[in-house]
Amino acid sequence: MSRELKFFQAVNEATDQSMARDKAVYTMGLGVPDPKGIFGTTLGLQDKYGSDRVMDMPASENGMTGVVIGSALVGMRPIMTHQRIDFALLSIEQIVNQAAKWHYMFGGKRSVPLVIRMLIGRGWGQGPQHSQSLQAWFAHVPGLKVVMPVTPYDAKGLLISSIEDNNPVIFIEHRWLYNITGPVPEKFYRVPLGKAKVVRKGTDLTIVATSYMVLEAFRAAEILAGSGIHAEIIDIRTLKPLDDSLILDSVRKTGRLIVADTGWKSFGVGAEIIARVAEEALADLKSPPVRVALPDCPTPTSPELSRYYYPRAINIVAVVRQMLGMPKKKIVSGIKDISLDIPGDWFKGPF
Amino acid sequence: MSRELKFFQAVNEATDQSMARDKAVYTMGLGVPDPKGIFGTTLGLQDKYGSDRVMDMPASENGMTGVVIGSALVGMRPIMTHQRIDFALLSIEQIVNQAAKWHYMFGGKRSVPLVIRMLIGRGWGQGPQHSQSLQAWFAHVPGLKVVMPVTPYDAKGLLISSIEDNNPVIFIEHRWLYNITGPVPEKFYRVPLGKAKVVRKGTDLTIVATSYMVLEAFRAAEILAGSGIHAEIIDIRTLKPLDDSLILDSVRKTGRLIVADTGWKSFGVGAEIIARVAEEALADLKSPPVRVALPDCPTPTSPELSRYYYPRAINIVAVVRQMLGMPKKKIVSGIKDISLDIPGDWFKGPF
Amino acid sequence: MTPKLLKELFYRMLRIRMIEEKIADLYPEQEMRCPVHLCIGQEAVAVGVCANLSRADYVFSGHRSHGHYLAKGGDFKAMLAELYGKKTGCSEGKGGSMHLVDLSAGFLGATPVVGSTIPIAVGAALGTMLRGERRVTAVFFGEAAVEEGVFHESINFAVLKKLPVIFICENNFFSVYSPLSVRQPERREIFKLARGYGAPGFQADGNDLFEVCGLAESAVRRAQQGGGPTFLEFKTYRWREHCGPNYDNDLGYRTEAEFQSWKKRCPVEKLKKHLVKEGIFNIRDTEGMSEKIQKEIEEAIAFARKSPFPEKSLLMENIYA
Amino acid sequence: MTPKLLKELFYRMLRIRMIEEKIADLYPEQEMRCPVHLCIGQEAVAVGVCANLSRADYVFSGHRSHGHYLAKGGDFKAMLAELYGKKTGCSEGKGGSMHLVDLSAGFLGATPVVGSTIPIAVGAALGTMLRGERRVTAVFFGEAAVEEGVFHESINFAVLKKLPVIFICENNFFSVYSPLSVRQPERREIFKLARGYGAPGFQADGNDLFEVCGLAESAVRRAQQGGGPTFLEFKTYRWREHCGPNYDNDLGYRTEAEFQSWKKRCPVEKLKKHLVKEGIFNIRDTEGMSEKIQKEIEEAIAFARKSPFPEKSLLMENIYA
Ligand SMILES: Cc1ncc(C[n+]2csc(CCOP(=O)(O)OP(=O)(O)O)c2C)c(N)n1
Ligand SMILES: Cc1ncc(C[n+]2csc(CCOP(=O)(O)OP(=O)(O)O)c2C)c(N)n1
Ligand SMILES: [Mg+2]
Ligand SMILES: [Mg+2]
Repeated sequence: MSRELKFFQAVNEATDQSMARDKAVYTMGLGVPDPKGIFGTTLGLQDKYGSDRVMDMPASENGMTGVVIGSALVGMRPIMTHQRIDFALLSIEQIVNQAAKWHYMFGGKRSVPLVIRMLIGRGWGQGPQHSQSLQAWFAHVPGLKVVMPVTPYDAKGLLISSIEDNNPVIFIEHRWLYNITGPVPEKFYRVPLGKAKVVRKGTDLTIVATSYMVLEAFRAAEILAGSGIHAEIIDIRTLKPLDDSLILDSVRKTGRLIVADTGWKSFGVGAEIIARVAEEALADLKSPPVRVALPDCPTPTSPELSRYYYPRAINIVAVVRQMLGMPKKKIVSGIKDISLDIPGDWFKGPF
Repeated sequence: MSRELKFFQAVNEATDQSMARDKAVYTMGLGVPDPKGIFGTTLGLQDKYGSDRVMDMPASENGMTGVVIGSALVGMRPIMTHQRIDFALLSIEQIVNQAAKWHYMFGGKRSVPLVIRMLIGRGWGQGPQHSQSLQAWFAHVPGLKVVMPVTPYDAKGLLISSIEDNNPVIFIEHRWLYNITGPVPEKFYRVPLGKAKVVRKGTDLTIVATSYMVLEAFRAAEILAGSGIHAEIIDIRTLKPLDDSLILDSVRKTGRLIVADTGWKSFGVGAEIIARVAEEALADLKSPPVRVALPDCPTPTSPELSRYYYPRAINIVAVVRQMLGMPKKKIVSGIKDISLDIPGDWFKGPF
Repeated sequence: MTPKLLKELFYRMLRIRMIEEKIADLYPEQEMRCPVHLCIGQEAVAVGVCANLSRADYVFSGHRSHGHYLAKGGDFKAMLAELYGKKTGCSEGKGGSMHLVDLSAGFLGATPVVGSTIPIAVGAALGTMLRGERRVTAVFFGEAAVEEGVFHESINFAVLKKLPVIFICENNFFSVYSPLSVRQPERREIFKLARGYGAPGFQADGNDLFEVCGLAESAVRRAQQGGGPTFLEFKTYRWREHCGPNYDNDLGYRTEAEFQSWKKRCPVEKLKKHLVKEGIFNIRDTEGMSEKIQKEIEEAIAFARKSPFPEKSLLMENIYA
Repeated sequence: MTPKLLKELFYRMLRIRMIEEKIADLYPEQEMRCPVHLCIGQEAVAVGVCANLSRADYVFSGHRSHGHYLAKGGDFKAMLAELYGKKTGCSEGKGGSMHLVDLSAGFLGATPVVGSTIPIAVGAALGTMLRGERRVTAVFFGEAAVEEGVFHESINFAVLKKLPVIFICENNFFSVYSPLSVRQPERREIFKLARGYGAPGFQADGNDLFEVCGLAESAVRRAQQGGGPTFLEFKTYRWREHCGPNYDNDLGYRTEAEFQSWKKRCPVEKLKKHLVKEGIFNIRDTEGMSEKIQKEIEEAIAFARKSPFPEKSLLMENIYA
């Protein structure tokens, strides 16, 4: 029987195995070698590979991003980690103007093999500046790749592929996935970038989801199954390049589309996916597509407001019922209300 | 008969009149008081209002953005100018984490009345780092407003409204619009934010366009009119808040939608507009909507490549003909090919 | 300083200490559902600097702002309610511990992105100057903030424009669990960085109220007299874990011995001893103070607990002004 | 320096001067359709620094990079073709004047966002150190780049890790048309900023090849011996307009007199006079040099002109590696 790991352990193992195989791989980020090791994802690495390959850094996100880019230009394969996407906003110029364009603007002379891990914070009052989910931004920029794993299996396989990729890859991890458990082979293996996955087969509608919202989609599908509705769920996994053929095939089959994303609704991931479906499969749509995403407001800190801010399974269910013209009814998600501002009892704050 | 001004003069006059009316208004930016005055948009202002209210600044985009934010918190109404959006990427953290959220995250205690003018460079080999058109990014962020004027009339009226607005407004000006001429009243007047405009009435299809693409849409409409096709053109003017009711009304009437934007196609403006139409007016769509936007690659510098990079009227026409099932045919735009990397003969480079 | 003032400053330090410790006690109840960065051990900097500011002066801070907010006169009830996520909080519950504000006290705001309020404070100083006001603006930040480029952009501009702003760096040697040795050059004194810009830069013991007051007073005077910005570095020490209510010396990123040596230099005890020695007050006075503060704290807790949560409609309010 | 070397260095300076002037002459033909930032008047810095670097060493630059590219040994034909937007350009026409590269010469790249190649150069130095290579990395930038926070983040890290990197600041007093007085504190010497970080910082006349060589040589040695980074500030002057082929003193942002005074201190003439005085060569030698360079330039122009433009298919190529 196969070994099980938690998501954070899978990230750690992918980094560990990649560093063991290739001396060019090194990792850097605020707190990477500290006792908490980025929620366990970098624990033990410095003991194993030394402080040259597992580095802490000054609180200089912009400069240090330029530094890892420069090192990548001369043959290194850096993995940079930011504890929140919000902090990485300081380094946008280096990511977008330099890393994303280097290969193209110099006619392919060099490329920037770089993985930038960014965490999405949620819950326990992370609030307006520790919770942003800006994957749509990075996916808008040519030259970047954008990856959002959900399962421990994919976390390991996709991170390994990202580290081996010769381009800048924005690898986005959701804090609420860190403790989920799943089968993860000991061996070194790859999950290809650019491939979405049908994680639950269904016939009545298609739910395309990103990151943590895949779990909410699953919960919704369970509830819907109770009323005989069979939702097909697609885990996007890679936002750029986007695997729209899989999405189109599914929608052509079900005729109905819901996009569940961890980011803001307007100008977000849902818009792109709906647009591609409208462009390519308009005739197959039996009903208007719907986005389940964050309302267009900053993240409130109060737990009471976050319950209204973050959409969950019951919201997806409500959307589906309306889409299918079913009567409104009170839906219970079966998950303790505490999960409104924490993912589960294992999460006690403060971060 | 009414007075005509060029676009850059209209921007200048709006700033001038706003500063004359309100002592709290001041402007700052690299080169703002210099002999070129940001392509003429700030010329003469320092002589009139002094170096306290018309300031140059160090090449410190991030810090200076924090500075204008701080001044806005204590009662000033700053106008900050960046000669390219690309340079403003250094200040994303201040714009997105601080300015956009300040009012909300402190429970409405204060707000940040701030206008950040950003220019989109194009042509004459502006290349990968002097040409980005990232309006979709800013429109994704709650708390920001995003304005993109096209006519000199709107440039003045919308800038005045932006300066009077109590929120951070990203005011995006396209370099190729600077020399267009149009009627501009001498008086101080406002064009409200959040209102799109039907700038050409039509019945066969709707072209929703942003910034400079509105002009290309016009050229396309002219060509199409020759074949008896009547395109309705909507100038979005404000991307956030987005005036979708006007767009929906038009599409419900024409049943066909093309979105022409100055930015990259994927995860861009077109996606959002198509998504909203698919959500609200799916049944009215007679044919799949289409995006006319930049291909997903960095901006090439060579004039020869830029001719393939930037979509123009003839591309819009081709899309329309295909949408209407008309036979392919060679289309001549009537505009000298030189306009591929410069807007017209008045533009001699280097910037 | 007059005995009366000294008593008052001691009271303020004791009050911050007792409030922070109470928060630490209550935090495990899981009712304050937001990250908290306690300033226990660093009270003298907050009190010493703010003692030299008037209510009209402005203060900005970062993630570890409770002490600064309270020292500047921020409403304690509103702060605690904010930690509880209540509508009566200073930010209506939308900000939490990392986003405190009290306009009436001149505490314009604290936000937790390291270094990001520094240019905003400089901008506030520019604004007051442009408006012809005679206010001074002070900004508190940790020693990691000087690693952010924006700090340099800010001080360069402040010196260029001779702005009435004071940069206060609380050097507690750590950024979360990362020691200075992995972040800044050895033997490179932080206050000397400031001098490189032409800003007067000084360093002192942040656990000694008198040293803090001394430097703060001259910095405020310089700002008021048009002498421009001053940079002050205060060495101090964070007692509790970086974020949260517990002690974390067991993690091994710093030694128990180092912690104990700093604990011996407790700023509150140090001042107390001095005042008693000088006969400015006796232990009984301090007990009276404790009781008074205890009562205030109990009231604030009751207030925060019974306050309502923000209702759903507030979610989409105040996005735009 | 041997007479032979001095002749060679003079040749390199003259070559850069003649190439830049030729570009200025041809630019009005409107065939080089990209912004160009000429370095006429600043040739000694590029040549003096690169004279102390080996081909294996790395160089990065910014928007005004022609001189640095050529001095490091970058292919001139490929550079000119790049300005003409041709497929044979060093960046296949995708970059233009502001994006030069020649890997075989160790010129890893120039990009025009002010200050942004500084951390990248520091990162290259880190990379070479991690790989156990003995290369030195040098980065050229103007005095406005030190106003960007990223410069500070970069030098802080370079000193922290003792990286083999050299920061070369060409202080020509202007950022486009903006004088230092509106950007940096009065009497605040830029090279002293570097010292605040614990990096050796020096200043010299950038129009004097000998001074440049002297400082560059010791900086390179320090880097090679593990002594870490060095910051060099060279005062010099841009003769032509900020961007483009013309003179722009008529704009009034600087005086004709100031320009003339710097023109008198022309780095090429200065070196020439010296070499003639020292009898290292006579005017005839220099004429021979000019002819040789003239010929090379004509060939490069012919090459660039007759080279094909990149075909349509290249638009979507090399987006990803
Ligand atoms: C830009 C940014 N990077 C990283 C973080 C995560 N973070 C929160 S507090 C902190 C430590 C800051 O250390 P210091 O400035 O010395 O303040 P202290 O906590 O010691 O009081 C860090 C790195 C952040 N909030 N912002
Ligand atoms: C971040 C950024 N801001 C503004 C610009 C516009 N710009 C291009 S060159 C330049 C002047 C830079 O001056 P300096 O660094 O002294 O170099 P010089 O032109 O004098 O050689 C500016 C401001 C830019 N390219 N990047
Ligand atoms: Mg600290
Ligand atoms: Mg300069």
